Amino acid sequence: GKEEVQTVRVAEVTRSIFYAPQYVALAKGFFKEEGLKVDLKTTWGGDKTMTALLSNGADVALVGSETSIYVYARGSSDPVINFAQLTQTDGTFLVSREKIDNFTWDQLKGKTFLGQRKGGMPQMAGEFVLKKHGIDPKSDLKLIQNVDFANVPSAFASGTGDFVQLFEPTASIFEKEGKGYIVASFGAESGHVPYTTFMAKQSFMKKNKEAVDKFTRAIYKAQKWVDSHSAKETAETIKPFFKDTDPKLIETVISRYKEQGSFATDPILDEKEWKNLQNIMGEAGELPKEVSHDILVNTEIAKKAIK
Amino acid sequence: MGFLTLNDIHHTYFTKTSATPALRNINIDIKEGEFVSFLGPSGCGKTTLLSIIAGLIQPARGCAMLDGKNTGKTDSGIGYMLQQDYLFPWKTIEENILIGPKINGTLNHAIKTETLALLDKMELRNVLTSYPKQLSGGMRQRVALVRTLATNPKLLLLDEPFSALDYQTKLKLENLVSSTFKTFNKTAILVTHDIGEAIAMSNRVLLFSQRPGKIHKIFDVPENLRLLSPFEARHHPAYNELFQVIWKELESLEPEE
Amino acid sequence: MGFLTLNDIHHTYFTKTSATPALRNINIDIKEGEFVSFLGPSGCGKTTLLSIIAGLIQPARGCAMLDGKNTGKTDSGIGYMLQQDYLFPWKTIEENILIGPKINGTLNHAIKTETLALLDKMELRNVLTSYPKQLSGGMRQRVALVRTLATNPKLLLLDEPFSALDYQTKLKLENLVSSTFKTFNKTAILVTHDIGEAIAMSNRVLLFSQRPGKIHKIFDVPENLRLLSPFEARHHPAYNELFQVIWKELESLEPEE
Amino acid sequence: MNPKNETEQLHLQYIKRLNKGHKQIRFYQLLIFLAFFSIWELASRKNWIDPLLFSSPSKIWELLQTKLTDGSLAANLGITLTETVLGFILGTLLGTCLAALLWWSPLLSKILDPYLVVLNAMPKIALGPILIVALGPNLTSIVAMGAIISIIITTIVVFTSFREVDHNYLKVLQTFGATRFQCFKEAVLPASFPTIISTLKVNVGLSWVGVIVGEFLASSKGLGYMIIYGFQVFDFTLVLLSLLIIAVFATLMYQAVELLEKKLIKNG
Amino acid sequence: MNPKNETEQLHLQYIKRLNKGHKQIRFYQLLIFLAFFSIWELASRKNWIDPLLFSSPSKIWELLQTKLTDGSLAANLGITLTETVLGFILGTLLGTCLAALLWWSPLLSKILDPYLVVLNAMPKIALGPILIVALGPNLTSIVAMGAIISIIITTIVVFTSFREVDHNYLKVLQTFGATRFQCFKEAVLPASFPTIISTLKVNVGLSWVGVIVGEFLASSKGLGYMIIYGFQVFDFTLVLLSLLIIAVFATLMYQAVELLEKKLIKNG
Ligand SMILES: Nc1ncnc2c1ncn2[C@@H]1O[C@H](COP(=O)(O)OP(=O)(O)OP(=O)(O)O)[C@@H](O)[C@H]1O
Ligand SMILES: Nc1ncnc2c1ncn2[C@@H]1O[C@H](COP(=O)(O)OP(=O)(O)OP(=O)(O)O)[C@@H](O)[C@H]1O
Ligand SMILES: [Mg+2]
Ligand SMILES: [Mg+2]
Repeated sequence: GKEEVQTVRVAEVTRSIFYAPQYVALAKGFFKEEGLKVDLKTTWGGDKTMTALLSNGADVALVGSETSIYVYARGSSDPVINFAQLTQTDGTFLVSREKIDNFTWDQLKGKTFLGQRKGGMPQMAGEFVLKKHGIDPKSDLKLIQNVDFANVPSAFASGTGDFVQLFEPTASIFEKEGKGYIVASFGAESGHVPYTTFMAKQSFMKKNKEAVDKFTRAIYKAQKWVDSHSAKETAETIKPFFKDTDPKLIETVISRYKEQGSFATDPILDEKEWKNLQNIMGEAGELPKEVSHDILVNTEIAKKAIK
Repeated sequence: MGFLTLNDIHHTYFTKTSATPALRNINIDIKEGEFVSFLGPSGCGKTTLLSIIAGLIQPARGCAMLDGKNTGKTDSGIGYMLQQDYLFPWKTIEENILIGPKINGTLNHAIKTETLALLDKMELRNVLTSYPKQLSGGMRQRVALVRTLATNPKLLLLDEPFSALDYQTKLKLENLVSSTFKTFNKTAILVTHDIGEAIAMSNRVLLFSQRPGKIHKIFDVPENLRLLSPFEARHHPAYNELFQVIWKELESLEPEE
Repeated sequence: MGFLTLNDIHHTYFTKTSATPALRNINIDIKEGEFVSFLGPSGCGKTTLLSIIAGLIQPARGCAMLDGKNTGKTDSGIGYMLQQDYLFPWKTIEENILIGPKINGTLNHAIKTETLALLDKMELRNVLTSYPKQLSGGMRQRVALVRTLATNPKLLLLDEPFSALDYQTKLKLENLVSSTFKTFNKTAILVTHDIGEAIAMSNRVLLFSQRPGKIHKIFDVPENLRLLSPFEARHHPAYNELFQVIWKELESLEPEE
Repeated sequence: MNPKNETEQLHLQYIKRLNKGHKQIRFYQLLIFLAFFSIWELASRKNWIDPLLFSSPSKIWELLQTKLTDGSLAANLGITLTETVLGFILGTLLGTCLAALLWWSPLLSKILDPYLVVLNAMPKIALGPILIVALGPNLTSIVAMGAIISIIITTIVVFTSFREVDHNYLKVLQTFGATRFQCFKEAVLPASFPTIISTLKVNVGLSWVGVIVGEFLASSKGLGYMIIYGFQVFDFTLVLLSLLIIAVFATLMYQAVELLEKKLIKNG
Repeated sequence: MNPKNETEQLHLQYIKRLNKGHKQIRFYQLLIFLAFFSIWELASRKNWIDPLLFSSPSKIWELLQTKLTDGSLAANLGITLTETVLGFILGTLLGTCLAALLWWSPLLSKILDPYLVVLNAMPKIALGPILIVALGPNLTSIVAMGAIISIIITTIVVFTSFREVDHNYLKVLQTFGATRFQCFKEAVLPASFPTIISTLKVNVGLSWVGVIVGEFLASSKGLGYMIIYGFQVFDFTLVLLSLLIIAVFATLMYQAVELLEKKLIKNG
């Protein structure tokens, strides 16, 4: 009958409420409407996700844009192109062990700060924000950066650190359980960056132009949907993807992200955001080389999609 | 009453599903200095009886008395020699032969000198610092004998000590053991499957019946054989005669396979 | 020229650092139907010589001819029986005794019937479907004998086949093997450490000297002993005489440990 | 008293004592079991341990029931079990074949010897990420991980057992004129059968490790996934439930292989 | 010709043949080695394999040299080696002590039996994250991981060996009136020494696995960290370098333990 349904294999870096629009697109059937069958797989961690993409284990990766720069800098002949942005701020929060009513960043000085693991976007954004507030991560506080992403919350819960940089929903869980208190948002402080983006290999995009277009359109639909619906409705929709999480909690987290504008409202990754990303990476000493926007980002598709 | 008295000994091995009667109604009197052999079909309970005499197993009924005392207590003055030498492979020969006195805490200079002298007597020189595996089977069994004698036991139990040796070595060792025991006037019990060995070495041969082991018959070895060394005894006409008698008797006990 | 001719056989084992001369200058002629025993100190090369005769080892020099043909080729018509039975524990008795014909591809109904009849003759009934470990040592050695005879070999090599058995079983098996071989008029070579066994079973006893093995002396067993069964022979006066002679000769060969 | 009767009585007494001993042991085992879980529950309720990190038996029990009713546990368990069984069969088979090859060609075995040593010493776990690069983040890599972890050790153990088969068995066959292949078929392989079976026991454990680590690295289902996911969403009840289920099923599988070993080796 | 001379000549011929064989084997080994690396290099240069993912020997070699000069490799290697050695000694010691305890009290061993079975079957790797919760993200957890992975199997193997010590050795001692402790000291422990030493060989491999996985989870130094970090920043050259170094040092350690085994068991 109609056009053949194309399957797109997507590898996401982690299963997180942070990526709510993606799950909405799946749950609401936006991909299906476009004639796509999306096969979603979680490959824990940016490294594994990018590896999956490079080794043709996935067609599209949802992962931080910094990985595409790493790959390019190592001399890839088939660069990975960012084509649709999903989140536009950092997604972590500063959680304090003690309750602090009037938090200022100065209070971090001399304390132990349990950060994210070295080389990843959360760590770089974290250090960037610290520096922005005049704190030298090397000398002004004791920085712990040796814990794998998944183990950071438990390390903090078992007594390591005065402050911790946490993703949702753990930050909210900690607050709910009285284990810690959210005192600041790295997302609000870092400004807009291409934090999580859909990307694919150049060769794939050439060969599957239409599919990429359809994919981006579906994402855009979902972004608009999330933007125009309440946190509660969004939480309801994506619940099947978070079977073991309290629906109340999902709602809290979504509203927190919505408030600080973490969910991108369109898939366009503009040049300003790209500059900011490289700036942050440069500050952290992890930028292997400057890459211009037009090499690794394709805004055409996104622009076409939102029309 | 003799030097060693076994009084109405019964023993049964139990497992969850079975009860194996091993010994029934064993009464034996052995005089000091006597050399007695136990002969009997496989599994008739000979090793069990030695273990009971050594006090390693508590019999279900009856008791074993050595020199008027129950053998069940430690330091009972009994030496036990097994089928294989069971020298400790990680100990030197010296450590091996002194393990007995060391364990029961009687090790002193005198005992050490005595034991080493005994080793010399067994024609084992210059092996003190060797390890057991550097020795031949016959040498090892001689070392085991020295180890057993080191605590100067009143009674020696020998459970098929020569069965793992080749024929020539075995004949030589029989002579050596026999003369050593005669010299020290030791009382000994020898378990063996070899009728010839039993006749050649002992004063009396006790024939056990099939399981549960009972004493089936007792043969006294003629005086003239006893005075000979085992090797000579084997070539005496009286030996052949007794051999035939015991062989027939044993044949009648073992069921055809 | 005899049935089996060993012609000036030499053999040396090599390792990187050593050369162990095992056999020197072996010349033997064995007639058809003869039963010959090899006697000699441990390590003098008896097993090596059997392996050479069986064609399992190529000698450094010389050759072994059976019935005019070199023994080095497969299907040489030689049966080899080892010290232990080496029955395959994962095969039933039936599979075990038929492995020879199966391997050399001659297995057919006639051979099967014949082999099973032989098993019957060895007083082994109803064990066809048993596994080796369900049998006693003596039974297993008899099964091994049947297995060796199943390919109807012209020459049998027996490497200490009775040494792992207890004394009584050994005596019985000696009789059985001797009578079987006489019935089928087999030629056989028996390696043994037991002087008595050598005398009781064979027509000739070859005494080997210390390594490197040479033929030290040959003893002919008196006619009157040969006619007796091994068990009877052991109790004949001529037996004792020859025993003493060989014993002395052997003593003179073995170095004091 | 007649001796027959006496023996029977003594036997009865013996069995009574035996049963009493068994009961005592069972009692202590149960005691430890109950004590462990009650103390855990109590400590969690009284906040002696952090209930967020260490959850509690009752919470785990509840979660188990929900997971059982919605069928998701069965699905995850099924995946992991399949992967493990596949990995373990593959590892054993390939390892044994490799061993046969080495036995067949002494030259090859000598040439490959240093490589086998290196591959054996190498912690195969570290290869996990490379495997994903090579095979992609899918079931294949996970099964491959479960197999790779046991192949080399199987090869080495089985090859050693092939070589250590009593040469006298081969001698028996050679006197009948057996070829190398006949020797392998009639003696070497069956004689090594017990060793091969007992490597199964080791391999089943190794495959679990491989599969769990594989699932840590790339998966969307399975017990390893449940652990990683639980950590991700900080749901330690889920993590501990998965761990307990792994413990139970790893034990069951191990016991099954042990049973198999006993059955097969009985006639061996 | 005189027989002595002939033997010598034959021996010389034999040795010549042997040496030729050895040389042949060495040649093939070298050939495989060179072929592997050249094909890798070539495939990478010609883009038959993705040079980004599989790097190339020349790049790895360059990186090795930089890392050697700036000393960072030595530091990371030192950390990992220390952790591994600690974990492995700890695992072996604790396992042996536990085995001694079980031997000492047959009742205890019977009671704990099912628990040991479960702990043995359990893939200890899955406990890694829990360990970090319990001990914190530091060296202690990594060493603990390296130890835990080998304790139970050591306990089981050594305990089995304790129990399987030939009862006749104990019988010998008992006839001299030995106490249980004397039996243990004089017979059970020394007789099991070879088993204990050979568990060392297994444990050294297990400890590597434990430490690498531990470093994957929580570390800021070490070879496992280098692998994880390399992935993070897509430096596969670093990952492969770390893997090669692990292969080399795991092999060296294994060989060292094997050497120790040979030395110690010679007199055993
Ligand atoms: N620990 C045990 N538990 C149960 N049954 C046993 C035990 N020890 C021996 N038996 C059984 O008791 C019987 C007598 O055994 P014992 O070892 O005393 O015989 P034996 O006369 O020494 O035999 P052999 O001549 O073969 O050495 C045998 O049937 C044996 O199976
Ligand atoms: N494969 C081999 N490699 C090197 N040397 C060997 C080999 N087989 C046997 N030898 C040596 O050759 C000599 C003769 O060995 P062989 O087994 O033939 O002696 P034997 O007379 O059968 O001894 P035994 O009476 O102990 O069975 C011995 O010194 C032995 O150490
Ligand atoms: Mg016995
Ligand atoms: Mg021999």
